[in-house]
Amino acid sequence: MANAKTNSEDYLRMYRQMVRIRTFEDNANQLYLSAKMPGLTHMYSGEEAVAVGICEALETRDKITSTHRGHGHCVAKGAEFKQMFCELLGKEEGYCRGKGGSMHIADQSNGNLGANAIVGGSMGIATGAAFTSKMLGRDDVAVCFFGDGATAQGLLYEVMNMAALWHLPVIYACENNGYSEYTKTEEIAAGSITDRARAFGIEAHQVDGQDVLAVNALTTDLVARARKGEGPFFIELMTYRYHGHHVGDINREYYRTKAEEKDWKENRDPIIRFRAHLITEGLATEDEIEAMNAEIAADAKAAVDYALDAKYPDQSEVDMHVYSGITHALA
Amino acid sequence: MANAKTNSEDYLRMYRQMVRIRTFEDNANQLYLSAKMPGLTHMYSGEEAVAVGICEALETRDKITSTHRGHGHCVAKGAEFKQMFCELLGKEEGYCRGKGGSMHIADQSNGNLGANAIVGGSMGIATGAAFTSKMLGRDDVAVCFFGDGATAQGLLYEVMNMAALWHLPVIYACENNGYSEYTKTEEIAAGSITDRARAFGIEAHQVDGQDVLAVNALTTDLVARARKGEGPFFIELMTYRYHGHHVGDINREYYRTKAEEKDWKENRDPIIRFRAHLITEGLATEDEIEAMNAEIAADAKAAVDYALDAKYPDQSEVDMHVYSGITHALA
Amino acid sequence: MREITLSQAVNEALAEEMRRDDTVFIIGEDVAEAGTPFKVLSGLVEEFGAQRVVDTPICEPGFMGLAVGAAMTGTRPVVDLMFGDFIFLIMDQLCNQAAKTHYMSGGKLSVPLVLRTNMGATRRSAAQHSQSLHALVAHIPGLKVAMPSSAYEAKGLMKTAIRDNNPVVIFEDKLMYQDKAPVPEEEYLIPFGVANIKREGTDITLIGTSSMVQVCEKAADILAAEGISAEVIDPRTIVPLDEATLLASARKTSRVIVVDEGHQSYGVTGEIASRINEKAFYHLDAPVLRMGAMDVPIPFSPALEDITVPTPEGVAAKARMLVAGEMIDAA
Amino acid sequence: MREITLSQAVNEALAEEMRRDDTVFIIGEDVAEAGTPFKVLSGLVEEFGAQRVVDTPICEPGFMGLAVGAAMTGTRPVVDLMFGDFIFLIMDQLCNQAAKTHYMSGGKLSVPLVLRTNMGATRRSAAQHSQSLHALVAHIPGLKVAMPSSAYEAKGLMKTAIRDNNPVVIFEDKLMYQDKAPVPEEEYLIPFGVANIKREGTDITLIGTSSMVQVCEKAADILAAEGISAEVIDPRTIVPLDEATLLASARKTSRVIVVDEGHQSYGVTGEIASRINEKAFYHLDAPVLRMGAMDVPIPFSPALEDITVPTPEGVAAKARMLVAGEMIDAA
Ligand SMILES: Cc1ncc(C[n+]2csc(CCOP(=O)(O)OP(=O)(O)O)c2C)c(N)n1
Ligand SMILES: Cc1ncc(C[n+]2csc(CCOP(=O)(O)OP(=O)(O)O)c2C)c(N)n1
Ligand SMILES: [Mg+2]
Ligand SMILES: [Mg+2]
Repeated sequence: MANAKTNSEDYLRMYRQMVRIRTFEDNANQLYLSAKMPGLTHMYSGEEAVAVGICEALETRDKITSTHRGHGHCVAKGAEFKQMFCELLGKEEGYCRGKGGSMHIADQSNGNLGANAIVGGSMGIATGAAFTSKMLGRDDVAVCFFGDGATAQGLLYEVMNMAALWHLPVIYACENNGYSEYTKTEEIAAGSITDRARAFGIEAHQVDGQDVLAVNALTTDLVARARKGEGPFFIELMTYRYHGHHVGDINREYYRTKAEEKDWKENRDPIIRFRAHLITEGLATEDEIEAMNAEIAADAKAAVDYALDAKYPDQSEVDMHVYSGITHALA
Repeated sequence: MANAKTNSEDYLRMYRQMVRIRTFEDNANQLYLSAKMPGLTHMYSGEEAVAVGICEALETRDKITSTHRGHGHCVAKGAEFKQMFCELLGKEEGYCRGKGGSMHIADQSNGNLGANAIVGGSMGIATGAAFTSKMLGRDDVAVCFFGDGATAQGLLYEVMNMAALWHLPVIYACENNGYSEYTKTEEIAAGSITDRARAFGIEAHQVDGQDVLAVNALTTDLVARARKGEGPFFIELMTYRYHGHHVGDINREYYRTKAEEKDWKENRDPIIRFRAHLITEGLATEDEIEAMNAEIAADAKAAVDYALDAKYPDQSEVDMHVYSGITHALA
Repeated sequence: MREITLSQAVNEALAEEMRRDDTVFIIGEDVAEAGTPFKVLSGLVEEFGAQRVVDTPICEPGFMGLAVGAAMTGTRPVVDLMFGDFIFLIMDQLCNQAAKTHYMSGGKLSVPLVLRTNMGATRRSAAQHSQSLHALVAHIPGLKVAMPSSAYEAKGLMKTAIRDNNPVVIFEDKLMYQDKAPVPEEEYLIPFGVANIKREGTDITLIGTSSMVQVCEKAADILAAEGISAEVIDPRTIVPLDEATLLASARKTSRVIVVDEGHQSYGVTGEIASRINEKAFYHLDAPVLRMGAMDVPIPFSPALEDITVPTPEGVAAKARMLVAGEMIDAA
Repeated sequence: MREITLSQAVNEALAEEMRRDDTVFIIGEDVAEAGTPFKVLSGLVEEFGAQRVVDTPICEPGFMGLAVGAAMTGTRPVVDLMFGDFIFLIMDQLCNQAAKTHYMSGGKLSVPLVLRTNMGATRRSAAQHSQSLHALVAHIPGLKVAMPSSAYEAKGLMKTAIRDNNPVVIFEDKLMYQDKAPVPEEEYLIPFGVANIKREGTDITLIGTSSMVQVCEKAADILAAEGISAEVIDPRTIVPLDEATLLASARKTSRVIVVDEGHQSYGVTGEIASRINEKAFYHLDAPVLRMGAMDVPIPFSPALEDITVPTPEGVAAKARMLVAGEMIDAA
């Protein structure tokens, strides 16, 4: 699994994972629009090649930390639709028993240490996971996902400094989707993002985040080197989010044009591009792809239906899990 | 005043200020050793050319922010011995009525916004002073002093980003004295300090911090450019502290050798070097210099004696100045 | 009188003060064109320009620090912190710098700064976007803390805060932004440290902060129907606290409940209850009771979240018990 | 029994737990060769090596974040925060991340981490190095908070903390590091949530935390000489709090003073006093009184600093008043 994907099975798996993310998000968006989902959520649609290209270069034992825009990372690292939708709806069978929700979804079983509602909040956590790996003599690596906006947080430079000094097996993956909420990246980031990492002595790369093969090839190489103690590394992935900042951000022409959105969706979509590649290279037929898409859509629908009917946690859970080892904190 | 110093009056003033700092510190150290000073303090001795070279390039209206090692900045920006010693001894006539002490000494009248006991704590403050200048259409600049150790604080990168985006008239002056407390700089700083500033699009320079003329010439140029809106700038000043991290750090061979200290003191001392220059260039005679030194020593002694006899603030001051506009907060 | 929303009230207060004083400016994330995610600041950048309504990168410690320095040098920043939960990120700049500068400088430096942020759960925003953290700042001498309970207070307290020469933190309840209340067209200010008796009563005193004032009023309605006369008091600022008004009411009714949306333990309710116990003890027929948010991180699941905060029914139930003399716990 | 200093007790606890469990490590500034400025950790790096006694750059948020991630993935970090005042810098990682991870993940992730830091004024260290900030963390669900009052407690509580699967914050009084107390050679642990009755008494209960236990004991001596019998209780942990022991004593003596070195307002004393008032009200002959540090930033000047904290004489005076029934304030 940890070699850059070269055979059709791996390619199809990458394609499948990208479609699973897009499908998950379309359903989540529908749940919001139909007022069936509590709160707000941030869609990953458009950025699928980033999460999938990276996570397919990882093993289950490798760790990731995710962001407020975290569904894509969660799916890509191996999570199931059912527990994910249950979590988004605050149900007991969710990955976090409904306590975390979209912004805190975590999947311990697959090494996803969790989404984070504090921008940049998980940079230390990922670096710490890499520290554990090194200290305990393991060879797993940690990938820290964060956005272009998060590069403004000083924490990044603090942990990059330590990671560089101590050669920690961590990869900082900056998803540059051009916007930090309602503001263009160039208005909030001076100089060069990759140069910032390089100034700390960290090897940094920029890659087309819409090209899953490029992302995967680069990451596979860096992961292998990180396992050998050559880390840390930094990757800036150029990508785009299709939806608003969150599902409620509908009228957004004051900060970006429809034309720009259209261009990315039509000309740089990672799924369309990779699908074309699969067909051209003869790795799949149109029919096979359509069948896969349909199967994923059916999976998602079943998971949504299940989650809608699933039960909420019992009220007695409210003071459970405040402390490990104490069943009810307020008893 | 804001042109690089070229005439003998200015040169002698720079020399005088350096000696004043050294003399102040020698007296402060004696106060500590003779148990007459409450608490601990951090000596600036050895780094005089940094504070003086920079502050002599500033006008009174320009602002500085200082550090835990702040006596040098305070003297260089124009403060008087008497109020400084009173502050160090916790007396009412101190610059801060004895409430701040060494680590918080400030001198509002000369634009010194204060020492800071939080490493890196004043980086935002200096940047904010520059913001005020720009927002109110003034032309004063702000200089932010901090150590090599402080470059590990993420706050630096946050404020450099904003300063660069908004072209603020601030100069980040990193006093690299080779140590962060009891640790060598190379063990706590990965990569290159100046490159970190450059990565944010900030023009950065490295200069010999023991050469007051080099420091002054560079700063004078940058200040002039900052006034015109060409800031921010970054300077890394290579220097050395002669004493321990603080006055109580006496046995320090476990982290640095006596030979290293000797080398800096004998071969790179900023005062010895500049004194030799003044003599060689015929700007002063040995006698004139000795007379100046003696006068400064006498000034310091008088200030120390005054401060030792001065009165403590009345106990009723304890709840004054908690809030502006409220005489006694606990009344 | 016309009715406007709390959001409009804040907007008006800011606009009026910005017109009145050129040194007032707003700084924060997406405060300009976007007008914040809650749209509280809409229209301000259009009137005052980008120099005075300043969009920052996502670096809360950085822009808070910048604001402290700006305030020290002649401006009056209004810092916009998007969620009250992010106050953890700026505690150093707020509590070590802003709060202490006036005192540490012996009254020479001032920090006339307003930090606007929010609080309040039940918005399905989970543990990192739902906290009510005002107790933390209320504990730090040098800060003033205002908690508007309606549009009327939001406007009057904001105007007072901007003119105050001290750092003031204002917590707006994010669930109340769309709530309307009568707000005069003419200018008014609400002084700090003056509680508001929202409703007079004789049997029990209900003290509520922020949105808990409404909760107390609704509880008072329920109680009124049962023949119990509840006095409802809104302290409006918790620092300074109008002890005299609270004590007078406690002495009159002999029974008190303090209701606040921060976590109950080590929070605001303990302080207010203690002051009343200490100074009105011999007038009390029953212990002062407290109701805060449950001592658990705020859960995402609606089924759990709703039971973590005080409700009118809950307050009424406790009040009924107190009035009936049923305080088994206190036995 | 042998007597050792509090500093040695902490050192022994760490050494024993590090021998017992290979996943325990220490991280912080100058913790290795320097053994911290207070020399508490001397000798540990020699025994356990630099991989387990890790010197960091000066980046408190960064290494705290790293520790959270390390704890989540299989190690047990003991974070060394040089001064308690720096806790403001790490509040986000401590309170938004460490404290909430177990809950937000529905119990799937844990953060077995110890944060060792200090508290205590009268060391002439001024406003940013003298605070006692334990109330802030006690307010946040998910954290446990221990406050050792002697070498004995320092060792036993530290060992319990390291084995706890939750984030625990331990505040050591920095003025007590050289204080000796009897400490058994054999291993022992002190359970959390179990108060220690330091001295039995019948007329009044004095509850003290950390060094205030000694203050209360000395006050009890003064009172004993006057024929007043004071019971002195040390809660040892404020989260969890041993309410039962405190209530039993309050019911017995009918009079209580709570003494703590944090600022009085919105702090620890209000919580403890309120719980006693609530649950032992009908047994009390007088209001529960509180004595905290004065609500002012800690001044540098010795003339002012000494009057900001509770003293044995001050506590005895209040106790005398309570016992004599002179509570004019409460009238
Ligand atoms: C500390 C903090 N500040 C602000 C926010 C509000 N916020 C949430 S997402 C976001 C923008 C993040 O931009 P970026 O890092 O580029 O990620 P993207 O949303 O583009 O994926 C902001 C400002 C937050 N959640 N946390
Ligand atoms: C936030 C914070 N962390 C740690 C300290 C303790 N401390 C005081 S000075 C210092 C070293 C600073 O090194 P550097 O910035 O190089 O300045 P120098 O002392 O060499 O002038 C440290 C760690 C502090 N005061 N503040
Ligand atoms: Mg982005
Ligand atoms: Mg240094």
